[in-house]
Amino acid sequence: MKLPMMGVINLIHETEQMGTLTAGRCLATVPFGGRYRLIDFVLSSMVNSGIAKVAVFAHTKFRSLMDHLGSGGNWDLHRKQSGLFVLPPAMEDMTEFGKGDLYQFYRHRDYFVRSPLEYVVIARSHMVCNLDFARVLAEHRDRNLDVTVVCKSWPLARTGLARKVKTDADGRIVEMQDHFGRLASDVVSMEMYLLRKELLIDLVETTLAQGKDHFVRDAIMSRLGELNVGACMHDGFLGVVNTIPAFYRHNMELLDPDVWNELFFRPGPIYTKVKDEPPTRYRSGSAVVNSLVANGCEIEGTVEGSILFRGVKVRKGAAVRGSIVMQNGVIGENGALENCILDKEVEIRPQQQLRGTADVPYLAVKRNVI
Amino acid sequence: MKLPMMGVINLIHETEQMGTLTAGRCLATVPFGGRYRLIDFVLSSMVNSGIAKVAVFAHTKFRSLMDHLGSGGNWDLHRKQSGLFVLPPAMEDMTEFGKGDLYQFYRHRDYFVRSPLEYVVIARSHMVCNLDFARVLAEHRDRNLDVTVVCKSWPLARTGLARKVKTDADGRIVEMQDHFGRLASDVVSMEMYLLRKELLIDLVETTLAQGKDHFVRDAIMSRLGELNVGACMHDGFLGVVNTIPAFYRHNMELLDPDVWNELFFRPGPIYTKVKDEPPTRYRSGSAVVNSLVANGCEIEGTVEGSILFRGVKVRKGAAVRGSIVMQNGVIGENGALENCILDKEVEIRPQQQLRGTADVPYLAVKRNVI
Amino acid sequence: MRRNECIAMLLAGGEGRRLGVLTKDLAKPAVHFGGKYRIIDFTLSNCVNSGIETVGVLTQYQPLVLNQYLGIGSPWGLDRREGGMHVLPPYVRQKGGVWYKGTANAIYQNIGFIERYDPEYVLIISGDHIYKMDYDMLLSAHKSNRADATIAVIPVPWAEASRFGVMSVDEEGRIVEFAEKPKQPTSNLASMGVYMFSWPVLREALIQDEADSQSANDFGKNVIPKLLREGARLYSYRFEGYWKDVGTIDSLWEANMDLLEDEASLNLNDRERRIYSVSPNRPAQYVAPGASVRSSLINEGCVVEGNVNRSVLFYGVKVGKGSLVEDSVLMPGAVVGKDARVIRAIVGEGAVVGDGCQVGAFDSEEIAVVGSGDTVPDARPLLEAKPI
Amino acid sequence: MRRNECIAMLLAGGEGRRLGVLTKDLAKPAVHFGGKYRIIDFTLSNCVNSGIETVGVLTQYQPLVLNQYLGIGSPWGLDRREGGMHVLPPYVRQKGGVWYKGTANAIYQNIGFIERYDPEYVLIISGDHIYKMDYDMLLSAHKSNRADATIAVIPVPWAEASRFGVMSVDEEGRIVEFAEKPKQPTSNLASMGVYMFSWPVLREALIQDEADSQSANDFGKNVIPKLLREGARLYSYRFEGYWKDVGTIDSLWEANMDLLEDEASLNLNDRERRIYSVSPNRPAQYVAPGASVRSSLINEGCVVEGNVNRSVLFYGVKVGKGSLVEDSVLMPGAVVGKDARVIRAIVGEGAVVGDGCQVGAFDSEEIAVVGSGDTVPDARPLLEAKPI
Repeated sequence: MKLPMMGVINLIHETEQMGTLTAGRCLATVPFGGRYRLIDFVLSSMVNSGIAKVAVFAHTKFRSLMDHLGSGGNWDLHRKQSGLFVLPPAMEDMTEFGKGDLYQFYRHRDYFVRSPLEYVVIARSHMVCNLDFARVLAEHRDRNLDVTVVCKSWPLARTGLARKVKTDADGRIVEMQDHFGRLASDVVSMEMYLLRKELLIDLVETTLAQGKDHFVRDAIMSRLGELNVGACMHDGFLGVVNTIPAFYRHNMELLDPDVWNELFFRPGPIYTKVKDEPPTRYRSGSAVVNSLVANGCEIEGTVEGSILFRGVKVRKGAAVRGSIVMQNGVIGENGALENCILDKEVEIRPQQQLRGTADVPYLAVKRNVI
Repeated sequence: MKLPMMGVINLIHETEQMGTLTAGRCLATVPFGGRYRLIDFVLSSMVNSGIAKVAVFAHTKFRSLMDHLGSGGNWDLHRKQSGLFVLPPAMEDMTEFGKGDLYQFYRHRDYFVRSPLEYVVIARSHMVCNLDFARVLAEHRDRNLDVTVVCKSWPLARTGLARKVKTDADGRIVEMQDHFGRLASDVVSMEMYLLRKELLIDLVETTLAQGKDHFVRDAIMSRLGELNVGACMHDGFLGVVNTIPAFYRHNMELLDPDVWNELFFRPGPIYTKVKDEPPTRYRSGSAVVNSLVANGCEIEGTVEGSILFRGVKVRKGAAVRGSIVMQNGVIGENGALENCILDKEVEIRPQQQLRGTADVPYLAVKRNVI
Repeated sequence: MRRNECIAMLLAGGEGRRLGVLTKDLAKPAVHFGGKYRIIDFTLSNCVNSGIETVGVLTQYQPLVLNQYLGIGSPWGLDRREGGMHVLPPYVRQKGGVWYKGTANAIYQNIGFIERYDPEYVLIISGDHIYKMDYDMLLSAHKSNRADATIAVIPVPWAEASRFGVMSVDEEGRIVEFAEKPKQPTSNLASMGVYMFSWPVLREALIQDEADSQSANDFGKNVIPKLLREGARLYSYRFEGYWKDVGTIDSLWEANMDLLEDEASLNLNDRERRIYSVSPNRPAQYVAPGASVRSSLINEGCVVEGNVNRSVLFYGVKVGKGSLVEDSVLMPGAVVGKDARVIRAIVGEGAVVGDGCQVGAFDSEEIAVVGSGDTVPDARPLLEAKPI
Repeated sequence: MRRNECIAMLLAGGEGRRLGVLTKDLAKPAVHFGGKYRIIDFTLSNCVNSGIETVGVLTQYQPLVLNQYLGIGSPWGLDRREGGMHVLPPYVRQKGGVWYKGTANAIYQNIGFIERYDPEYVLIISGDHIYKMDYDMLLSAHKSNRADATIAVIPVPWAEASRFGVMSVDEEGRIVEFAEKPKQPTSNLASMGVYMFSWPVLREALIQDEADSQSANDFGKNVIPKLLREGARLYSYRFEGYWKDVGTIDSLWEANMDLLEDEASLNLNDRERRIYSVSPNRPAQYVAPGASVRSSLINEGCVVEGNVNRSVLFYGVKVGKGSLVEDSVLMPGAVVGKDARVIRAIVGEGAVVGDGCQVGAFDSEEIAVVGSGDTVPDARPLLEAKPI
């Protein structure tokens, strides 16, 4: 069913400490889980929830984003009347780049104004989850909230950077702090904000007029007193993928069959760009255990506790352990990797041995020969 | 038939003096001829010639470009293996914006290297013509040229800015100067350069290595001695639309039925984004002569020697003469326009009278109420 | 996830025999209308504008042009990864295939198609009518009435009621009586041939109807009356707005003329609910010096050098110098030469009216028709002798 | 402009009766192959990779799954504004419709479709074979020979030659003799059922063939021999590479096993000439701790907890703990429970092999088959009593 809601995936000033993983791409297109890009999760969630119109507010390094999203056909968003819009930032004035996201919201306000849809959900690209926004909207209406923030109770040690949230007994958010704040709370914000379109436009214009330009900090956090802002709790899997340790850890969590079964299938499937790779070929010497392997790989060696993206080749005698090897990586004969992250198209020479730790994995830059 | 050639439409530093017509859009998406954008002409020519892969090297203000081109389906370029690529500039380093186009060619060299096609034609967006590139390629091969430049013999007073070209008896280009140069020649360059892909890559790398970064000036013009550069003459209509007088004049030339019949139909049709406007409605008081009218207009007044884009309303008693009214313009009751250019969605109040001259038309900025 | 709550089955098999030379090689839904459209554009656009994205189009008569026109559904945004538009011709099994026996049989034969989408509701519509309707409002009424079937109705003049399926309804809109083309109508509420069914009810009704060898397998004649007899919850949904069956030359001409009213009751310019169609990719229309155009609808690609009044010109029409086109419909690519007269006429696709000819007349009762592709040869010598 | 120099007509009506329970509701071209594909993917991809962008797909037997699979052609890049893929079922006219009488009749009935594109050449292919071929090279040979028709040929073992149409050719490749399934073959050059025709020649031949009431309307039996008798320029085009008709359980199993060779003669990993297919949108395959996988092809969405050796697993297959799958093909969504054995077998789509069961055996001559959707119930009690 169609929801009366449009989606915004806001890539403007996404908080990240991803090192060279975001050297040539934006955070939204960092590869994840063997065949996906980070943005696939929130985008598929929106589509599966019945959101038929999604805008991606692009900011920097978005060539990979355009290539990945194309016309949105892979997410069934290639539509006549609505669909997927990648909105690049206004380019004429370079000084605008430094400004906060509200400024770009204002530049893109036509996108909101022209649509008859009543609600907007604004999300980020780096929250890896599978979520039904129809449920969030139902809760938003039932609880009569001004703004609903999707949150997760997450007492674990956190490797990603997430805002912390404090709620009262009714689930109303009474305090919210950036990731570096001292607020002691087990609840983190998933950076998904659902509100009426009219309220959003009002917040954008009022806040900018007050000389402030940051959506969450200036329009939401500073108005927790006046607005009725509620937390809607997400029970399922969450990965906050904006640091290298978080990237490593949340990829490895996919090796838990429960996580695999939930994240990729429930409530709906995760879509990504179709690549037309053949099935993966296990040759006679292959020894693969406890691993996720995408299509198009050719494996003659050993793979343990690892994630292989599309088209990876593991040659004879090579061993890949606790590692993430992105698209078209090649591990030469008798090479050995342990706790490594290889960006796309990295070639490991025969006999080469590389080793990092789970906390500080060895990270190889795209298209390197090592 | 497929040509073994890829197309590049180079929007980097296009020469233009278009005033507010390019305030919120790039030159490529300036509206033209009632329902087109400038880029439609060269893009349709490429497609009709059998070029199945076209890259648009975008530079600034290209949101309108992305909206217009979409996935290329309207030009039948929405393909599995090839098709249309809009390549935004590398955004990470702002200083790169000022650099010449060769720098961006270099950044996009993967696009060339990965393709098996043998030839490249590099064009600009603002040459309004209908051209068969298959014929240009045939001539390029027959004459054994290194570089073929499509040229036009054009002794008329020129309103657009075009490079001048001098050829010898064999049609080889012996001199080429920028539009402000003093070269006395009736021949202008249409800024379409056809050459082998290998030669292009060589020119890009060599010229950049020599510390120069401008494709035409540094890679072509300064090598007229060493390379065999030939002019291939275009016999059909040409509009060089990069100044306001040229914009006005070349639009008005479409009112000549011979031009209309040639430019829009021969050798192939010109494609543009489909808009689903209903047929134009002429009401009882309408008096329209010598005009081009796109769909979706509603006309109750007088229109003479003018061009109406889609969805224009001319109210009772209003008169539009010698004017260009872009999409969704409204001329209120008894309003009068003479020699005006109204950008998109301009509303002229009832009784309002505006008047420019053919040389210096009155130009109204987008979404104004006057 | 993303279930197809409601899918539409569009009956597009009409032959349109009464449209004569205009439907020579054309199914009725493919007949041109309104300067730009084909009749089927209206129902397809209604579906899309109502949020229905899975549409089965049932074809049979002369489907070639229609199939080519429908293509993969992209002009209507129905080229979807899931759902979208599917053309469903009669299916040939090993022992052979036959045309659909009736409207109900056509749906019956495609039960397998419908079940693939597992809908809760199925909308049955026909590609023969011109109207703009929000089927989502029909569905809402259907749900709030907890109806088994809901029939869209429109009041028609009493004199014409006997041409339709008419029904009597109670104060809540529930149908208490239904008569297909009654000689003595007791109501002027006519069925528009637009049915919203709860799928389990329809499925069962179709199976029973197919098993009944006496049935003509028609919704109006058999399925609806039987459901009513059995006490099913049948409701009417009253439609306010323009609705026209364009099954004859006269009604096709009239419906085109209706569009020319200064305040036409069928609004083609409403941008919220556009009518989509295949774009023929023509340049802006050109109105020459010396031409005049009044009270007309003119499409892209036309060249007008003569006089056009109260007429509808499809794309690529040419009207030569000195000619008069009045109260007429000129189908795509029709050419009117110089000094010709086309009055109260429909000129078919690609037809040519030669220099100096006259087609139709102001005082004629009948609408003159030039068949698609036909040529009315030049009449200049005659006219020079005896100008009209 | 942009003429379709060559269009393809793909015969996809095959019933594949000898594939038994695997083609219960499936036309042969829709049968799964190679861990990810359906048979028809190979010919469709060949067309696209050869630059042929207009393909008519002629269906008749059990077309529902095939139609749904083909959709609007987007997985193969054949969802084009002009041309692209068109599904052409037998057409029902008012007097009824019948299945295509033979391969030539199928094309004859679609002359109207072909003429819409006005091609110079028409390629006739079938959706029943596994091979990768550049039809553009076939076309070049056809042109340089100024041939009327060119037939792709492949040498087959002499013992099998009598199963094919075989031909004798002169030193320039011109066909001098052609025999359809001869008892005493005089050549081992077999026709691959891939014909390149100059369209005017084919058109005329089809019309003559249709007029001949004695004809079986088949290319191999009638059209080609007649052209040869009449002295038409018929050439052979010798194909080097993998080509297989997968018409039986044994050949389907063999063709899958052929892919598992370390240097397989059919290269699926060649990125220049990919084989396209519909993406089922599944996550990366998961190989559990304790599993082992060797010499196998495994698709996305699989979960392997047991041992897999020399096997092909389609998307969504599950192999439980302690199970062994060897020399087998597991179709999409097949599930093998715990401690089961699947040896020299084909397990159909969605079939379930229960815990502890054994299907097939190493020493069996025959390939064991579990039909699509069938269940082999748990056998644990039996196995506990008598473990294998």
